[in-house]
Amino acid sequence: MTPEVDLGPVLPELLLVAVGIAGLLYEAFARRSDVRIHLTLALFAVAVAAVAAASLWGREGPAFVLGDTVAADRFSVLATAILLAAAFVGCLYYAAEAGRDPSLYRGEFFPLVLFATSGMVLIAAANDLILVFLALEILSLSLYVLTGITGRRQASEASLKYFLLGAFSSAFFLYGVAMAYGATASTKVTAIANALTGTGDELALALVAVAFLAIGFGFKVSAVPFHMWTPDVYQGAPTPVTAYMSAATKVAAFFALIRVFDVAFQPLWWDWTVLVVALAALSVVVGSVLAIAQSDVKRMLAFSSVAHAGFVLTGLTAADAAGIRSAMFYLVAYAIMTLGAFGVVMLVEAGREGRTTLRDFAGLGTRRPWLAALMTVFLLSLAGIPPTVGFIAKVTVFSAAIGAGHWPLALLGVLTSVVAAFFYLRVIVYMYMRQPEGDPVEATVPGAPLVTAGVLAALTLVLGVFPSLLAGILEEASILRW
Amino acid sequence: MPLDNVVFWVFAPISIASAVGMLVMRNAIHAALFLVVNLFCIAVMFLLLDASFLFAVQIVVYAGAIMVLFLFVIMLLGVDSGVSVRERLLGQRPLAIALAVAFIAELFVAVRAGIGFATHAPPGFEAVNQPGNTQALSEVLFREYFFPFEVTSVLLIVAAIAAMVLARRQAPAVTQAELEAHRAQVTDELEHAAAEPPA
Amino acid sequence: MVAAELVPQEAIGRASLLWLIPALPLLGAAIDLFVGRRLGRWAGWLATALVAASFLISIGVVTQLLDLPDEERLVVQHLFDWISVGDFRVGMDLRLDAVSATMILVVTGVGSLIHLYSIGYMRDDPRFGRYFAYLNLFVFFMLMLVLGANYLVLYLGWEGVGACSYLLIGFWFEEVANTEAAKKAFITTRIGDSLLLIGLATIVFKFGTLDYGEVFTGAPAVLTESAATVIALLLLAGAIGKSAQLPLHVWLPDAMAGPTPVSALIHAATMVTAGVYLVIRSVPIFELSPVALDVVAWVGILTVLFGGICALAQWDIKRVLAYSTISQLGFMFLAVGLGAYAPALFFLVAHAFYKALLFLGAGSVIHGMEGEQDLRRMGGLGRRMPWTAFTMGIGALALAGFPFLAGFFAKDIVLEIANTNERWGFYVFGSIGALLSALYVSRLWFLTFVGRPRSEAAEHAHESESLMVVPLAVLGVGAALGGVLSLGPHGWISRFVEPLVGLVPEGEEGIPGPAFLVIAVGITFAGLLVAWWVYASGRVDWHRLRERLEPLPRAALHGWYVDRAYDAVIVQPAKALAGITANVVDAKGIDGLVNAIGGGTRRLARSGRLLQTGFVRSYALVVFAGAVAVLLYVGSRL
Amino acid sequence: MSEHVLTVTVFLPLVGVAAILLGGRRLPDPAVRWIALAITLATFAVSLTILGDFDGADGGVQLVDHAVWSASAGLSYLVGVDGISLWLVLLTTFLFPISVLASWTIERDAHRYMAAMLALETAVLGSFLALDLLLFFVFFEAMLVPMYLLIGGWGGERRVYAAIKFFLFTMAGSAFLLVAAIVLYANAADRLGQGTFDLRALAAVADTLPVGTARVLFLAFFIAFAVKVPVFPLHTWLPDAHTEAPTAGSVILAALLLKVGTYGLIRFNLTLFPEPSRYFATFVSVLAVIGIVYGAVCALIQSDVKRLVAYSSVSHLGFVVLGIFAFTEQAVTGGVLQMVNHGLATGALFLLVGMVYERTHTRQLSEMGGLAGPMPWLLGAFLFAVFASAGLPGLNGFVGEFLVIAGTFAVDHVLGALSVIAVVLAAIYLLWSYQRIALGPVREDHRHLPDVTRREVVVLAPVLALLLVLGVYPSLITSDVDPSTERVIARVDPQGQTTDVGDVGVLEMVEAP
Amino acid sequence: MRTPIAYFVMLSGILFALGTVGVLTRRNALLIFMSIELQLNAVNLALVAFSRMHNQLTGQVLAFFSMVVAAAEVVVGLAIIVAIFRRRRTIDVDDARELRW
Repeated sequence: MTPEVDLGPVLPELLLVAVGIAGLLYEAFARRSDVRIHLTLALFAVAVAAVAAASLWGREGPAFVLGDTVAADRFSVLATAILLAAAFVGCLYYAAEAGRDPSLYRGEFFPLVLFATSGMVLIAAANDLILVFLALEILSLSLYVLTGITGRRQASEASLKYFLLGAFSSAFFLYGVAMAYGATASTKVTAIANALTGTGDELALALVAVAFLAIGFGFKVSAVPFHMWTPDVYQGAPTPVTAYMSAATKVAAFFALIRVFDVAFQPLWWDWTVLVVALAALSVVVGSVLAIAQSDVKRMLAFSSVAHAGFVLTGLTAADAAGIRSAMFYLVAYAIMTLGAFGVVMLVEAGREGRTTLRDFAGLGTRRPWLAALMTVFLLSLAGIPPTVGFIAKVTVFSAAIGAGHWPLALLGVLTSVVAAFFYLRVIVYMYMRQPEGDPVEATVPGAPLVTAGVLAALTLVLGVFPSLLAGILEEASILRW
Repeated sequence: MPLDNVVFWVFAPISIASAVGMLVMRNAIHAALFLVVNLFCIAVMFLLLDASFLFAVQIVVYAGAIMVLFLFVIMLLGVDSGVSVRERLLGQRPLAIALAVAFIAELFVAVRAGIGFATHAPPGFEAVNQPGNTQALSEVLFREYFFPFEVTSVLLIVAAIAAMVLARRQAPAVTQAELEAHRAQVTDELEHAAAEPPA
Repeated sequence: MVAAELVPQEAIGRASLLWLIPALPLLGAAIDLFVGRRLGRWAGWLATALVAASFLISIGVVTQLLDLPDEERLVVQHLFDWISVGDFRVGMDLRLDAVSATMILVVTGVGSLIHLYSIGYMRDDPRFGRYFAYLNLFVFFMLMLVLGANYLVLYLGWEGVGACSYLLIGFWFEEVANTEAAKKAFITTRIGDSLLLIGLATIVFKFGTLDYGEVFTGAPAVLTESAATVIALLLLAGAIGKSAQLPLHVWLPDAMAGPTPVSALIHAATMVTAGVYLVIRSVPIFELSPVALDVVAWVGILTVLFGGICALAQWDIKRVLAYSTISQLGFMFLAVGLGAYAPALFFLVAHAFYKALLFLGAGSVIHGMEGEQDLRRMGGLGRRMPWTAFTMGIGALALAGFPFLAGFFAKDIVLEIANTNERWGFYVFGSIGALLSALYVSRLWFLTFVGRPRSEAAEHAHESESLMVVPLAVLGVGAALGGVLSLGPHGWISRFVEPLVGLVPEGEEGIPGPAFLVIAVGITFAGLLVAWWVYASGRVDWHRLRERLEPLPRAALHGWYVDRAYDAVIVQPAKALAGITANVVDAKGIDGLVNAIGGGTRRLARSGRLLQTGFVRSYALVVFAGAVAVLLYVGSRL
Repeated sequence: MSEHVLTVTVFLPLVGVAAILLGGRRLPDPAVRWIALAITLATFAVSLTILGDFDGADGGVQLVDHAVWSASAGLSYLVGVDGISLWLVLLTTFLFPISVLASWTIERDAHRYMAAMLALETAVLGSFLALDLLLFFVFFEAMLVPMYLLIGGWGGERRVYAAIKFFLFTMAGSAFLLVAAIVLYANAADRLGQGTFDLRALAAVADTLPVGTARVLFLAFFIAFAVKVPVFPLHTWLPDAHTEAPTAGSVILAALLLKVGTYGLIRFNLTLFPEPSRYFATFVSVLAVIGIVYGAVCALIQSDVKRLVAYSSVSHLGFVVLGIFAFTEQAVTGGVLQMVNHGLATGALFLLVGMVYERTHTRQLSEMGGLAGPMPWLLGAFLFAVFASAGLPGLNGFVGEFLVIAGTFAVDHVLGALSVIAVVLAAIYLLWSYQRIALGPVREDHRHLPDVTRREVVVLAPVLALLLVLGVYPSLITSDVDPSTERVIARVDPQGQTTDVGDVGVLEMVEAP
Repeated sequence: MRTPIAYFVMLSGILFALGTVGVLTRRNALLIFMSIELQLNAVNLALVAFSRMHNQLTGQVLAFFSMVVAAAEVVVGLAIIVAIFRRRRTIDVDDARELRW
């Protein structure tokens, strides 16, 4: 029997990889690689992949393809869309940054981002734990390299730390895959679910599998206590990479986590929700509190991303469609605001010799009113203040959690967002209520990232006011078949 | 005592001992060699478990290629003397060992509950391995797991790019001292910053 | 014995102009406030004219009232609903009856005279217009107080006059002492007012209304004796504050810091009598509580004695009069407490005349002495200021109870009512009070007008302008002849008022009538003679005499140190308490807790960030520890 | 127009925000000011048409504007007005032009300042009009940001501390509100099959909750609003925020933002949770009375005049809360009236303090004195506002205060009587502070300070006039408020013994025995 | 085969734990990396054991993939370590702590 090969559902991944290889060849053989060509290629790849993904939305056909290793559902299409958007923004940012400071330029950035994105897209669609693992490795390895791509001192340190800890945690993840296999004789998500629904014979191994997988995912989404790498890596990596990484990794890992936990281990939800509650509680508290003490904005945003992981987990404590929807909405929101915030940080950094401390934001309100305004929107959204998308996102995850009876967790989340508001507000304080110091090298702000950030800010507000724009899509995407 | 039992009880201690050896060796080369021993023991275990193909791959790829690469890098960097083995982190070692013991204990509990220490492998694996481990394996690999197999190629490309990117030489930018000074200043400022209660 | 509440009549005919009586002074106040400076001297004339117009309208309205039969002498004019929430309604209603009629005549009558006097007195003041604005505003509020047909309109006027009193006492606000006095007056009376406010709340609770008509009609049925006592005492508290009775009298002597016409109008003739008015007004409630009436009487008599003794020791001419006012108001309270409402009202009217006269006279003296107020630096002014001396003499005699002057009748009736077997204590103390009145007022007159000038200023004093003297003369006539309104317990004013407030209670006579009269007159003459002997005969060195009596005179001079006691027992501890509350409890305690939460979080963050050591192996350890913890949880689920 | 009049009112200021922000630096500062003034005046004009369309006799919600916001999440855009919110809305639209005009002298970043003001107006109006719990919360939280920017950007020396404290304090309070709201939503989903935040539907849902749950939810709502009001002991953000905010900020903060708290207590706590409201009434009332006295006591010894007014707000708002939780028509209506009154009186005080500050550049009472000499009109107006604030009858502060006292006294004599202490204390701290500002000898360098300018007259006159008008004719407001409070009380206390203190029936009692 | 499967699984667990200890206690980046390799191998052992237990070859396929991953990781890892060494002249991970707090 020859398996039916339907490559349609993985067309976006294939396109990304293909163009990635093309870019690689260009980099290898061109005498002087040109950022514009790389950028064009990459954006083209993203655009084409997006079209391919869009066409999959209305796809009719079997739910699982390619030997049941890939799920062809709207859930993965949505993930693809978000991830492509993140890649798009990341490439734009990097191109602008490289245009400003040629010493930062590495042509391989673009193929790597495409490969990473293909891994992320795949991880969200993977219906087999081993494929999840492989995709995870693709994106991880790409990101390790991207983190250190400039070769600067801090970047290489970040890269080393990220790599060592990443490899360490993927060992746990792999162990989890092994345990799942041991428990159910399969690594197919759907098969595991079916196996676990039947009897409780090998429950112990399944639980261990859940634990190990939670560790692996926890690391990727930077949930406490597996978050330790996050601040160092976010701070050390070049800002465009941080922007891309913070948004895309989290989205990809969470989508995979949702599929694994809410489908494969759905029968064990009673057990894993407790774990998720604990991780969520720890993440929101530790992320929010530790961010207070940070003086570097990138580092602060890193801790905030830890807290946001906690909020997504809060939504996932509801092991039902509502929980999935809320988490997806939160991820969309988070991607928008974190991409925007890091974009602004990058633009500020450009005028401050690469520094990103709070002081470098002093007086931004008068120096660059638009930049400050954009940053304010993102910060308020991150803090969950209406009428931004961050607020609606928080409400939806808390609704899901409360609907599942986890109101103490919701309360904790809301209270810690007060703590979080403190450090977001502090940036605003610096921007609007402090005088700028020193004479900054006022680099001209490149247009593309500014426009991008502007669009993101507009999205932040529009989705904050009209969250229903996403409702239908999320409704469709939250249906996970098995 | 059946042969496989004997083999197990001979190689299992060796593998553990070699792993421990790797942990305690001062010299990186010695440690690497212990790891080779360990990998070999695991290969033997594969054989015990009727995975002859993996046994071969383990020895060729792991003990052979990968470890050689390791040794090559160790020698290339010539760094062995540069790294101290003194523990500078307070409580790191005891904590690591304690946690590892706890980890093993937990696993023990789980395995006992999940599999049980009296459960033997079911008979009839020969049937599965027809017409031979390698062929049977390739059946599964290329029928059921052909897509992941293709995906691994992407993984390897990424690895190649990584080597390409990281092998280049880089130029320094802002010095660390500058950044440190700047950060110290800001940190200091934050101590007396915004939300300080009124004097 | 209280008469039943009358049936209110509609305000028709002249009575329909009732609203104009308060409205005209209000108009004057508004005009003078906004354009007073541009009007110059006309501001004063305008104000005076408007109050005078009010007086004329009052006469017109009151005469109409008099034309009605006794049981119909109650006119209520509804202007608009002030408050209307649910079934609770308070109308902006004016009520003209015998009591308020008497009051508006006094207020507008005496008021217009004092306005006239002020034109001269305030001639050179840079804030001339504003002065008259305030004065007119005061008249407005005072009229609202007495005309109000419910307790809330009364309260409106009540607080309004307080505010005006504040403005006028502190009129010369550049002096800190004046502003202190103003503030003290307002706050001290507000203490009484707050209790009055509780009283009003209690009335609302019991009656669901504040309307006099409904309350008075319902009182016997609704109120038990204890409830009536509670309400009455709360109302009394307000009255005590406003009328400067013990123990809230402390503000009145200080209130003399204001311009003298203000003292005459507000702190002698009208505002301070509002307390008496309130009690008389609330007779149907007080009648239900003998206890409350006793308290009123006791407060009155104690204040009579206290004020009299203090007045005797003062050096400041206005402070003598202030303590005198306190004492005289005590007489009115005594009268009310004894159930003699109509006589109390008469006392009020008579007192308005002679005390206003005395104050205006004192103002004339001060004016003539270029601002000097110390009796020790006066003397012999009688020759230089004959009109003032003469008119003040009439006022003094009236106050002393000289036969057939207004004060004689007033005091006489009160003592006569006290002159029963059960109440002989009041009679005795009241008589002592009368003696004190005679003593201090004649002391004042002698020290001012008789003897040799005791200072440079006294030698060069001059008579005031006619604008100021005319009102003195008119008031002098009033003080002299006011008695005709109340010849004996059943005089004209009693007959007018009694349908409303009831008859004077009859008791068994203590000292027989003729003897009583002799004693009363004897007391007055004794007082006059003693004062003459000490201060005017030249045979006694009154300085030495005073020294020999120390420390009593000094204590009396300082009002028996009540102020200092209040300061030590209430004000300072309260300040300290406020300081502790604000600076310790609030700043350190509650806000300290808030800041501690914030600071604690920050400290936690500051130490927590140290976990992020930068050592990748530490990070790995944390990850591993997390893994073990997760497995531990899993183990617990097996 | 008229069916969407509320929506237009709420969002009209946002048009101004857009205009100012898009105009950016091309707009000169004066243009920005005039735009802001024009927009706020237009909003005021539009809001007056609400008054025209409003049926005062109907106590229910009127002029409802409804649109589905997010059907799946059960969110709706739902605004409506009743007697309670009507006058708060008008107060808002009335005070904003005045605040804009009072900010005419803002030089630095006028764009941002005015944009923040206008955004704030939308948020405040939205809070008063929203009938959807989540929509309310959106506006409630959205208020924080512009206010934060106003305090932090244009405030006094410790503005950053004050701004952050204000923000975090309120946000911490509203955290409970959000969770409680979502719990209600979840219960609605259980009981109605579809989650909703519609207040009208939620009331029915809340009635079916177990008593314990309802009480906990009540407390959660209460904490949120208690911070905003602020109820003792959650008040400590207020003195700092009031003191450091720029003049218009203080005005809006005191006059409007605090009212959102008391409004929320009526609209949400009482309406959603009748039984818990009764259960906690004594507790809340005791807190209110403590606040009344405590605020007044603290105000006594303040040396900073804005701080003093701030503490006086704690005291005055205590009256409002006390009234609300007395559940008598007079007390609740008096409470609502007092909200408007306090808004006007304290607003006036802050405006005046601001004007004095612009001249003397100090807020320390010890550095002023005798200012009534050089500036008779300004300080005259000040005294007027002081009297209004002290509850002098004839001015607006009195009627509300009296209704609250009388209405409370009828159900609880002790609390009603204790609250009166504040009447005395208010006189003390207000007059004492006035004395130290205006009276006594004037400092040499203050001798030639100018009196009110024409612009300041325009700012002050309407407010001061209203202080008088509402003191003499409060029915202007109470006639609209009363039917609505009657409904609220009927819901909270259907079998109440005393819900209308005017309903004693003295005359029947006279005839009966 | 007479040896119970659980023995193999436990052996894998012990080796995994030892690998972890190596990651936690060695300062040499290369040795840490080697410890991670040990962990991956331990997992492979478990996979193959389970494969035998289930009478399936899937587990062996998984182990095969895991080896590929390990190989790719080695390439990237060693490249990173070499790059670090070039910049800092040391591969003591404890020296790489500029990013902290």
